[in-house]
Amino acid sequence: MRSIINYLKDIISGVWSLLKGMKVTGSYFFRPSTIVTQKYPNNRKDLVMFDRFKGEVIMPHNENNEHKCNGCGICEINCPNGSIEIISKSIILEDGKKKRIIDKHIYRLSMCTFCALCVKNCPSDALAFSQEFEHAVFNRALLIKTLNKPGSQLMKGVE
Amino acid sequence: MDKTQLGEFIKSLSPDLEIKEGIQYTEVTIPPPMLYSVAKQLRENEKTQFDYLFCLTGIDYGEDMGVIYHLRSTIYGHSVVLKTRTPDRENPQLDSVSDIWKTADFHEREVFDLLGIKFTNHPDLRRLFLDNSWGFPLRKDYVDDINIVTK
Amino acid sequence: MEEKVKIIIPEEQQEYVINMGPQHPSTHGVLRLVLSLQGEMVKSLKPHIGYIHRGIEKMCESITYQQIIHLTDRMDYLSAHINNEAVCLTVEKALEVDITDRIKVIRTIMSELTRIQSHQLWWCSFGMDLGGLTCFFYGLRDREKILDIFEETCGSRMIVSYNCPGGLMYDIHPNFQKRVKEFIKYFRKTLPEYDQLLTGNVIFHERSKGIGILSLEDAISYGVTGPSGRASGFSCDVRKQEPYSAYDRVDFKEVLFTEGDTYHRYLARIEEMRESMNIIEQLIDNIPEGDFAVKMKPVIKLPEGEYYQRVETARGELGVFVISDGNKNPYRVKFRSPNFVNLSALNQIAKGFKIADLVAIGGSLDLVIPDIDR
Amino acid sequence: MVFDIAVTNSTSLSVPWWKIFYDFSYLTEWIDTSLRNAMSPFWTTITELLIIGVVILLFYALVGLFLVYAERKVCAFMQNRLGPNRVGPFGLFQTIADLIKLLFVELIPIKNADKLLFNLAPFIVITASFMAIAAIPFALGLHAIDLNIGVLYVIAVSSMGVIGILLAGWSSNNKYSLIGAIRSGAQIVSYELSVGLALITVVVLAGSMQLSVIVEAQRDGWFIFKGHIPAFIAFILFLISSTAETNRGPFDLAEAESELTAGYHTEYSGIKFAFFFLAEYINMFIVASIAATVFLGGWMPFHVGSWEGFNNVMDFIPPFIWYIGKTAFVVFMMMWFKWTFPRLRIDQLLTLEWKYLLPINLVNVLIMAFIVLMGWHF
Repeated sequence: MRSIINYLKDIISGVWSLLKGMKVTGSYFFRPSTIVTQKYPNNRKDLVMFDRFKGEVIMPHNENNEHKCNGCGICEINCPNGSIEIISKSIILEDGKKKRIIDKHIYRLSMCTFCALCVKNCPSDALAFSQEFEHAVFNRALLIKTLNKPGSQLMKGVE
Repeated sequence: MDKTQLGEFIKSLSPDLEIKEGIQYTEVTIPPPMLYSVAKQLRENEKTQFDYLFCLTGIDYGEDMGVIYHLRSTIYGHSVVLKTRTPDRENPQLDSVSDIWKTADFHEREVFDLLGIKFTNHPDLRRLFLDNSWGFPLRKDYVDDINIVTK
Repeated sequence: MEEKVKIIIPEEQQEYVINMGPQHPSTHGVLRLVLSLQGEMVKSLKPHIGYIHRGIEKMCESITYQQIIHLTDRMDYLSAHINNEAVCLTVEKALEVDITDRIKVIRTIMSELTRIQSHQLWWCSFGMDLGGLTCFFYGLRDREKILDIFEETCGSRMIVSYNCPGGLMYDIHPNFQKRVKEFIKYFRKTLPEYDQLLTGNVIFHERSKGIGILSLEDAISYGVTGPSGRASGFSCDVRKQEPYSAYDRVDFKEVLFTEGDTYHRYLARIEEMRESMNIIEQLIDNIPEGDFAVKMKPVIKLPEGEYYQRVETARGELGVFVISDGNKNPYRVKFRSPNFVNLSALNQIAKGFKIADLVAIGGSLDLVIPDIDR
Repeated sequence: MVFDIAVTNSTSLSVPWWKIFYDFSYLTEWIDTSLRNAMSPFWTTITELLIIGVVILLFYALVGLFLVYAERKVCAFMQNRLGPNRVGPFGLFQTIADLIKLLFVELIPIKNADKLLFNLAPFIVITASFMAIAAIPFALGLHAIDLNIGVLYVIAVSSMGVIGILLAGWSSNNKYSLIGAIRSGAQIVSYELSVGLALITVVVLAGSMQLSVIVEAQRDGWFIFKGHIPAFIAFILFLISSTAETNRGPFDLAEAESELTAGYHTEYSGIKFAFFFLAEYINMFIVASIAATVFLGGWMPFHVGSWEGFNNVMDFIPPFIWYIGKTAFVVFMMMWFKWTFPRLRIDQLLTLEWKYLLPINLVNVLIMAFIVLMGWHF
């Protein structure tokens, strides 16, 4: 007799536990307000990333097309993957002195691991992260970027 | 037992062992032929009972090949480091401790795979990560012109 | 004339060998298990690993200590922060740097958040392994809230790279405390749902109780740590044994069971999420003022010697063993990764159970393959 | 609407057009007489068979597409997701897009597969489900074939699908598929018993196996209410065992994607895979309609004893809608099961059948027989 009672008890407690699970899923089914997914490409306009989001490394330029990078190469040394390469050139200043300035700051997005060592260690705060996250391109060569804009100059007062 | 007591105790097991008190652990240097017997003693002795091998590292010292065992006793909570090194680079051989600590099975396979140290009496000594055609990448004289890029 | 020879293999030697993986939904990555079956019963299994072996230990020998951080992120990507913390603690211990209390507390909070999100993802995938697909989405939904906290403070969601030798990369975001408190409040409400959906479910009990028993002796001998080891009664919580960061100033209990089956490995993780929330609640309101990073030299050179640091990741004990010869690059770095060791016990645990049980056991060990391969 | 014009222009249809929604026999008889007027009896039969075939085929495809869509939406809502929302309004045409994709997908030939059986298997599966649909009474007068052993026929035909699954698993020359197929065989052989016994409980109550008679007997009350507790238990048992019989979660061991990747249909691609996929959903529809017909009164409206007004309002809803509503309810229950529970293990599945469902079923049949003998039902 006891075994029959246990048998029935098993069934009832089992069914009860199943019903509890069904309550959870069922309650979400009837509450569409709890949906968390978004219609991503449609909500592109009002999608705001956090301001610290590490999208890609950029070099901010001001309105006079001036940047802060003096080509010291610390970012290149710090980069663990060799995704940064600095090509510098010598110019002759007005007073006849030679000076090495940056020609191209090459950044390979395809190799970047977003460790932020370059941005953090830059002595003149020339680098920053942008909030851009849609990096897909059709040609791999497009992922090699030159960060300083053409014709840009070193900002005054930055050495 | 604290570090000093442990060192003294292990010294009493065999006078050949070289005991050094490190920053964190007592470090015992063992000549390769004694490795297995000392390990077994440390595992089975009532006073030490090192039942948990928490790390097994293979090292290329340049001339020697070495293995470092980190042991811990879950009963007493003390730890010890065993070090052994063999000067034979071509065919380094050490005794396997995989029948004392089962976890050594995988660790020794890893060391064999990456450093080429053979463990005698290991039940299943095959390469773990790499193909048979690879060299032993963690050795300091390993060269790979294609996959290792240095600036 | 060709002679036909009939070879009769005795029944106990007949084996049905199947390859589980490297592409299989429930190996959670590129793990390959070669199973010998008898009927549906697993007679023996051999793990084949190395499909994503990247040679992190070799790479570490040619980069500086700051740069190691971005590699440890990618070992156990679900406890990225804890891995980084281990490397930083090793370096700080070697250099005998005193880090501020603020760093310690923030690191602890972040570690516990990492642990919760890792266990949440484990819960999703464990539910999915057992066929309850809805678990997957509930777990991910809640994990998203932690990832948002990470994204706001660290700039990335999973591979946080938030630690650096000597402290943290940036200070916490002003919203950090508020968001963490909101999350704790939310998750205290949703965790019972997990219980209703899976923990109390009779089918789940049938699938997990008494399945894949790992005895205490085996757990210690194999070195199975983390929640998997603690379910077998192996007291291996590094946070208790060798408290690092701010674990010595918080009050929490080590979740220990003695049964060592799949169900108790599951319970250990669920309970650990609760303990992690307790730890965070104790710390979140009193983050001390101070610097978020100690000034370090631009080129870190560790004094010659050997340094070992153990930390408790979401899956077990991670050991970082650094041998330095005084240069800016380490001479040898060894990562004693918990998953590598836990995997070695899989054959012992799964022997004699069915394929469906193997899936459950593998799920309950919570393997992360990049951590195994390194 | 073409349909409207045809009806209103006809002189032989004696009732207003909206009446056919309440009794489809007006329409079918009108089609029959107009055909008979136009051609010989032989060709009339042929044409009628063709019409029925095309209608069922269309219905089949539509139900399949809709159920796939419904399943995806239901599970999405249970999982806090939006579900398909790109193709068409609310993603309504998503399954059609998927179908078109599946039609154009390459059929990957399998080396060392048993070619004949490999190609035959999906057709067996789909034919089995196709045959079962013929015997289901959709509405008053909308019933392709009214066999006097309707219940038996449906059970027999719908369990033929397992042959296809076994063939698929065997001929694929894939170890996972074979395990899946063998699991499926064991599962369906066992659960067939429970399905049969659960239906027999109602057959005892109704006194007939003819589906139209069973529906007619529920005019004054559905069997689930009429038959006291035994009928309710039988309904629950039928729900469980039919879920198992259609290989749906939590009993989807034959495909068990986390263990066997996809089980018996691992090696199938393109339209052959679509056949398996479609058959699964149609099988779900069939068992749901059997459950609706046998336990929930088929197309009969919901009546409460002496509430005249209420009953009139219920009568106003066409029988077809009633039928669809009840079927949808059962289908929803099955989806709810699938998306809530973890999967069972194969031995537990068989334990559940032989140790729990079957004994309960047997006792249940006895109790039901006793109740019918004593005349205690309503």
